Amino acid sequence: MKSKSKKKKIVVSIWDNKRFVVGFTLLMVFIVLGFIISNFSPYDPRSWGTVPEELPPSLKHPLGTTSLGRDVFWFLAEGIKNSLMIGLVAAIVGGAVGVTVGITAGFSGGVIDRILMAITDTFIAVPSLPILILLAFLFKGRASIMVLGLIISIFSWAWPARQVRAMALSLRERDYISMAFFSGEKPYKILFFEIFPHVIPWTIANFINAILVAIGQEATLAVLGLSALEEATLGTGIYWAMQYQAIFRGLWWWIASPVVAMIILFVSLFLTSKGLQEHLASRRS
Amino acid sequence: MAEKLLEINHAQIYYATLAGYVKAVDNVNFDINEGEIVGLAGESGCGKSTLIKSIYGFIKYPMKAISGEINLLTNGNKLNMLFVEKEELRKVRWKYISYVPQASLHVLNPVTRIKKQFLESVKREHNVKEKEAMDEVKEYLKSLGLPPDVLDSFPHQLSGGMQQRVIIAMATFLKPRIVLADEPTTALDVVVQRGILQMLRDIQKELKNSLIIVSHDMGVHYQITHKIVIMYAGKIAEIGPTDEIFNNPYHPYTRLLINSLPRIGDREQRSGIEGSPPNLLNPPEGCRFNPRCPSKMKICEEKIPEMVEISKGHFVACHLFQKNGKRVKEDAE
Amino acid sequence: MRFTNYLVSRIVTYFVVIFVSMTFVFLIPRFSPIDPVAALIGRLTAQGNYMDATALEAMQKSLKETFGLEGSVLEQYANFWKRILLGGDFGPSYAMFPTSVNKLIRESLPWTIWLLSLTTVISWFLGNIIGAITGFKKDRWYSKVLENIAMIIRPIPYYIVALTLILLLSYIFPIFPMSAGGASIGVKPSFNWTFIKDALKTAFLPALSLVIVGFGWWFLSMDALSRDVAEEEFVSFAEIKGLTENEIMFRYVMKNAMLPQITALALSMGTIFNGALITEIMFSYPGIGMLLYRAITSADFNLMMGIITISVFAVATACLVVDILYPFIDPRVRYR
Amino acid sequence: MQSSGKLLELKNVSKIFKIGGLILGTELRAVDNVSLSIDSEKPVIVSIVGESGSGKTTLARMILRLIEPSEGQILLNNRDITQLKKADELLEYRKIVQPIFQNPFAAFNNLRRVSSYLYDTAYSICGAKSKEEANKMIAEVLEAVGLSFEKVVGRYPKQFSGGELQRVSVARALMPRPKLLIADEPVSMVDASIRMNIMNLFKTLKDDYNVSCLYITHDLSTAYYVSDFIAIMFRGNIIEYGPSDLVLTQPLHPYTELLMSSIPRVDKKWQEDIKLSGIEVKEYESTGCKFALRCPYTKDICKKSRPKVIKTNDGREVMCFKYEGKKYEEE
Amino acid sequence: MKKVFMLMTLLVLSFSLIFAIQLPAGISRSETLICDIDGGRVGNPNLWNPYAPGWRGDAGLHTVVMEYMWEINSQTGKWVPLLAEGFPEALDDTYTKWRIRLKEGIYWSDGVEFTAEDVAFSIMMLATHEEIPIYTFWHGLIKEAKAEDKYTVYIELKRPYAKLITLFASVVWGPQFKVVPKHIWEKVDDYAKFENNPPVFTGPYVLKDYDPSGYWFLYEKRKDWDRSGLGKTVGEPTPKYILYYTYGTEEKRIIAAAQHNLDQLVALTPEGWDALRRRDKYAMAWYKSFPWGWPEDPCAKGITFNCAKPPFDNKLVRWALILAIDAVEVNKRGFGGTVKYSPYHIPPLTAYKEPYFDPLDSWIREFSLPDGYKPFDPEIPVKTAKEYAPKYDIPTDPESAKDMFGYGWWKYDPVEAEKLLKSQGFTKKDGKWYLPNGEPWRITIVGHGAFNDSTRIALIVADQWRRFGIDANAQLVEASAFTAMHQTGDFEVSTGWPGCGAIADFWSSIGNGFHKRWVKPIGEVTTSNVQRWVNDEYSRLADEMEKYQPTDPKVVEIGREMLKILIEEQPFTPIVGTTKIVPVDTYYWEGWPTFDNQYMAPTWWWGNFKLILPHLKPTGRK
Repeated sequence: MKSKSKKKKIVVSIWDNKRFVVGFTLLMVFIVLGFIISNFSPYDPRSWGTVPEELPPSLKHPLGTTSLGRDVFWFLAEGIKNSLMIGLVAAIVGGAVGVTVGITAGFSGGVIDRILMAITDTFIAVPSLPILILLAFLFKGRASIMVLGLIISIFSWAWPARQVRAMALSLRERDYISMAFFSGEKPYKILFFEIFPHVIPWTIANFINAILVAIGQEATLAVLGLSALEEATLGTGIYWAMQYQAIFRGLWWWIASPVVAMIILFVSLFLTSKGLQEHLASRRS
Repeated sequence: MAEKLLEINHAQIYYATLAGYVKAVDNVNFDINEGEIVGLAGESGCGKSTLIKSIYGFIKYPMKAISGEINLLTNGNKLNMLFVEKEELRKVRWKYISYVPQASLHVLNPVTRIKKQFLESVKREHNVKEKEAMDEVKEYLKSLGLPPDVLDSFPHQLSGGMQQRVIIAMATFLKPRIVLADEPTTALDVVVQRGILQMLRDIQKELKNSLIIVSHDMGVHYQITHKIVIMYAGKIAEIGPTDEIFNNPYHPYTRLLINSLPRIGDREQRSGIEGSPPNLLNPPEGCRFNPRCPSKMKICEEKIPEMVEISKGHFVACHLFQKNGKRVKEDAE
Repeated sequence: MRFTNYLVSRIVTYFVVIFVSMTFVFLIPRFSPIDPVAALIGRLTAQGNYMDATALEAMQKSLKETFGLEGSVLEQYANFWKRILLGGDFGPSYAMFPTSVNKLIRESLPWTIWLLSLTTVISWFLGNIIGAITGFKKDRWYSKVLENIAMIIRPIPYYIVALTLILLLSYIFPIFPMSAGGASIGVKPSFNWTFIKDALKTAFLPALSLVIVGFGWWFLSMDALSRDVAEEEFVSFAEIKGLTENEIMFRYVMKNAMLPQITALALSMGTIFNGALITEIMFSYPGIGMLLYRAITSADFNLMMGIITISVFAVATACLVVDILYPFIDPRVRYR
Repeated sequence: MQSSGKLLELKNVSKIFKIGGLILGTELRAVDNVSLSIDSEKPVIVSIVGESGSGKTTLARMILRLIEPSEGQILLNNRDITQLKKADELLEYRKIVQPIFQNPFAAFNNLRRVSSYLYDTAYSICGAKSKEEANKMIAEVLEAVGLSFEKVVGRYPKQFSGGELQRVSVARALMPRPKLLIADEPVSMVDASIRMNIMNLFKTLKDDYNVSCLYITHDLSTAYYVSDFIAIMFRGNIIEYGPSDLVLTQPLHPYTELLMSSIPRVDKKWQEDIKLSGIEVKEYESTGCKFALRCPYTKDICKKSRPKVIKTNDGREVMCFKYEGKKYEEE
Repeated sequence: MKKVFMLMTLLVLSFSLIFAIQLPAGISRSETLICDIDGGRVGNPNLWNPYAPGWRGDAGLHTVVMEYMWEINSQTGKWVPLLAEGFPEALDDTYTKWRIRLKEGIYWSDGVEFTAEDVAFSIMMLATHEEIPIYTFWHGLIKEAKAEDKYTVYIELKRPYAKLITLFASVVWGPQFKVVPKHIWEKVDDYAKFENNPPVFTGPYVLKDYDPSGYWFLYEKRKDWDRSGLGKTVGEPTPKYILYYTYGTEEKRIIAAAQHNLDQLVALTPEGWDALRRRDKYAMAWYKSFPWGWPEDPCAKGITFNCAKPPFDNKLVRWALILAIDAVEVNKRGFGGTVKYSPYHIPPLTAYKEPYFDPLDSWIREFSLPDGYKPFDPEIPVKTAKEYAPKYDIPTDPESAKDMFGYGWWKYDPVEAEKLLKSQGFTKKDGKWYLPNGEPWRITIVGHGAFNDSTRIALIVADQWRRFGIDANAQLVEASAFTAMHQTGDFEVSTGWPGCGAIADFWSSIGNGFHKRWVKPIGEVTTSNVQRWVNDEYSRLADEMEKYQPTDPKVVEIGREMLKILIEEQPFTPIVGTTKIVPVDTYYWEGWPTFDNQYMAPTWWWGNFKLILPHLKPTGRK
């Protein structure tokens, strides 16, 4: 029973975490599919009528084709890329703004804190969906993937900001922050090297969660016909299938593909985030 | 002759880590008799908390009982607390043996009033109506000098000392034969600490049971225990009556430890023990104290010293002492 | 003394947040390319309502006058606050002129509130109870199964869940005949058994869909919270005391893990006033979500402001209530 | 102009925290009108002893500028430390005052190498110009605390034992050759067997490096062992101050007496039982002597008004009515 | 486990017996006609005042409760006098004095007789009450309206207006003028706020009950239905009850129809119809088979250019873009091949065949661009027919193809398009087009997000232009934004439908509507001619056309010339006509108008729906 390993293993490997391994592997499959494989698409996934319509899955078209003459597989690959992009943009912008606002408010205190928190609370109090719809109007012209991500990010920073602020408030009291000050560290260095690393585990989990939420929000906008409908995303994939009554007309591969992809993508992100959190928690203790 | 309540034979309790087992308690033996106050002393990581948890059968992953026995002797029954069914354990807990955890503000359920927390373990045993049980509880608290209105409070409304006293009251209400107290006063103020120790001692006097106290503070042991078990790195270094340990310590570790304690009114230069306790993943061969021991001999690195009884009830595990209690060599003082 | 200070500053924040939110919401649509008169004209022409260009032009002018949209944005803004502060009046709806916004909200809100508060509470309870069990007994097989199910259900786009339910329970097995509205034909909203029975039946499918989705969310968070609480010292102490697993689970783990969930519940109760747009669309359920959506798509500024104001008030009030009452719920918390 | 003389001077310093429950919550005077000074002539070790909640840590944090005093002034070399705002003033401040925290594992960021703090201090505060210079400085202070350069550099906090890490902490604080160390419970997290090694270090620093030290602790035995002066704090007040020999062997204040009798000493067993009460919390709000509710010598006046600080002939200060108007003169 | 499963199955089976929609006691399903509500849920179901801006007539009010002076038979384009007797009589050459005769023996549903007083009152109400949205126009037009006798109305105008009947007669959906009962309305103070609940009109049905949430409306046949305009003119409407009910999404409407709980649907997508047809053997559309839908909707769908924005102000650029559109693909992808091509700027209706399409056919075939290129392709319908013939067994001869798919459309000729663009200074590099000023050419096509046809055309055309090398994308916006962007000229290209018309006289739609007088600078609001197209000759012809009554043959003559200008200029380009798939479920009711029985058009959502009601027959199914 005794472990024979003589070497001390100080760092517990993240690869020992089953959830993370499963989630991350799935996620990598999606990333490879979306960001690498999708570039080899033989057809422009946005174009209509590049392949014969309404074919069930076959070797030539692994996930069948749609009534619009698109190949479901290649559309899906592109859709995964775009959905991930929307999620990334929203998560990066939302996360960056949230962390910045939260840390600034938490460490400045006083008037700055009050003003920032009032703004933050405003974004929490205002219902997001109607404003998103209105903003979709405002960004007239090109509702590109980027713009969509940005629009969604407008409401993705407020909660993180609040949480980061709470964390900053408690971090402010930590001894090692004082220690860094008394070691003559510059304030910006304290921010980046002392405080930020401690917010990172949370930031990563929040980041993944934000990606998840943004992808879901895009899908909601899509079902209302407010997404970038001519782009390929998971949301528009579902939108078109619904528009063309894929369920009723027995074109199950058309509707099932984006839905299943979405579920797997979510599960992979969820597991990655959970695994990461568990791992970081075990490292801290 | 006082009745034996607990016997510990070759207890081995390890912690499972990814790097291997941490041998927190390694081959420990001693008995506890009725009416005794026993102190478990030692530095952090010496295994005293592990041992006392094991006595209570509170063994949770990554803690693991490897072998040996810790027998709870109740009315002629033996119950090996190291390997016991959950149900069996539940039956003896709080009734025959109680556990007072380290003083902390997180021991009591923060969202439930003390009253309920008191009753939930009591009612099961007494099988009486809540009102009657309450009266009894109030009476008991009074006898311990606690105001009965604490029962209506939430834990956070009480000071740490008061919470600890409530916990002790809970743990002793059913008159258990053995009370285990794991660092019961750490982090409490000295005045409160004294009060709590007195309380534990008074209860013990009243119930004539045995009390085992774990503490890293030698002063605590000096003040209330009858017998001290000095642990070092998962093993017992020395066991003996309290006064003898303080006046005439045998084991070099005990001696250095006691010498290092500052005394008020005595400004004499004192020094600590050099080095630090070993890593229990890979403890040193032989005597585990040998890397820090000023009287180290060759044998100390080779052979694990056995426990020898030097005088009645005074045992030591050190190669300096032979079976007959004679000193092998005089070490440089 | 301290509490009063806290209360005053908290209430000031409350009003500031509401004021800023309302200003924000007031301005956004006015900078969008939407216009209530155009929307109305658009609807008429889209319908094919035959109208001579001259007549159309004339109508555009008179509608603008009727709607009171001739002043500057600032004047409209001042008007908006005047109306609200003087009588809580949001004015007439543009798209459904002359019906007043207050009346439209009054008619939609009860349906929304009853459906959403019911489903929120049900899914909250289910999620919390089951989440506490699986979080505390995390190594049991059923915990793992449940967690995986919840993990998979949560990402399914809501409308797919809704559509599946409709197909399954209204079409393939027509247990719940498809209907629209909050009650069957001829059944009028009133406090009697017939209506309640009918309303329950009608609301069953939308409620079920919301509970399924809501359950996953509450379940996953409760599961995580319980796992954390299970590590706490007082849980170990409960075990030390010799309590049974179930006693520990309900009295210790659940009771403590529940606290953040109560806050979250209060906040969800605040967001109820946003309605549930997709639910209302999918199940043709009357409610505030659809009303708001229509207000936006038809640029019905007054209606939009009316509903969003209520929603902002509700969320801000929920936050306020949580902040003020939380110390009552959690005895440990004190005001900062 | 008494420009010389005082290294650190606390003038009627108070700190008011706003904490409290729903309705009953009030202001809490964690530190209440405290005056204290440390001479700059001769290095001394001053212990501030008190129970948890006595305000001793708050006091330390104020001196370290981690929180601002609500009332009163803290002067360092006759300059009010709350007025220090500019970067060079702060640098100067850090050259004079350095902290040592209670838990070394909390004081070092466990994601950073321990030595990075030493290098930071060397470059930023001690003005090291080159790596060699910094290395030299570091090696020197590490040696002073009994550690080797090789053993410390490049390692993470987790790779040290608590005692070692605390010694690194002391070494770091020593680098700028400060005049004053603020050590907040530096050994309470350290095992008894090595506690004395660190305590001895402070003595050495005082004698060899001329460093004064404000030693904040709840442990009377070590305070006695190490310090020249002792201040006993109770509920925000310094109720007794004086040379440690006198204060701990012949306590004046009834609270000090109680404290003395409660220590689990290893040379004298407790005699009669003491009584504990459940009224601790109310003591903060008392307008009279805060110890009055528990004091065996309580008189009516104790409950009504606050006693004044009385200076004794043997250089002690005590805050108790018992000594008012007696042979001691008022301040 | 097995037992549980059995029990569940039993439970499911027992429940599945509840199939039919639940109707209130005393109302049997077989006597009830269930109709779809065009606009879905009615937000303000209490409002029954047709002059309130927020009024919704599509839940039965204007189809079965209200009656218009003249309804239109949307299949033949002929007016049917309902409340009026004959047509308006012009009393002078300048069309300023008119007389209208009314039918006798018509009563309001509350029993009061309908007379000329009511009509005169209604007209004067519009002309004198500012709060009514159409007041300004009527005020500027009407000098006086009075009852000459009980059944004769005399109208005097402030200015000549030859098209008077179009104000009173339903042309497409319903007319501006809705006659109201004087004895009720004369007591009203504020006509904009009046709810008119319950509604009193002359129609054969009265409101029985409605959902306060606006999901359903139940109407009952008047006992004295024979005193309604419909009863007097056509006969007894068959259903005893009419239930207007909205199920919501297309999926739900399909399910409802398949379960025989919806007798008539306003519009389905081709795919939705495909789904319904496979599930419901009783479901039926205009054609028995492909292309199913009714192709006579009065608005052609296509793309609108903003002629005030370069480079769309250049007609050759517009032509180039048109030649880069593949109409066959638009039809196929967007509509499953079910729509008619529409090269003319009026919809491809049967009613326009004789006055316009046939006479212009040879002209359009020979029409050429300035460089001599002949863009028209008359072969497109045959090609389309041939494509679908194998699947649906439809005739492929030119005449049948023309009936089914229209006269043809413009060639899909990217080569010619490229030539045209290059002649205008555009350049193409690496397959991408650049504007004459060297910038990459990007076009945003604005589509109406709530209109399927508009959405699909926008996306398909954007796709085709991208293939052609233009960085085109489609932006779908909501109704209000769509209209507002058009009105202010804040768009480049959109998928609108300005080319509407149902009667030979298209003056009120594209005639007056494309007059240069409506053109305003970009940023200012205009309600007509949103394409901001200025053409003096066209405007002159429109003014000329205004001078004739709709029935005057001169109107058609001028109209042909106007169409020629439009074709040459292409300020907007219709691509396809609108085929409405408006199926019925014949489980309970039959006798619906179809291609084989064209007594009316299947325009359920128009006011003229009431004309169908007497033709319906119950099937007797329970």
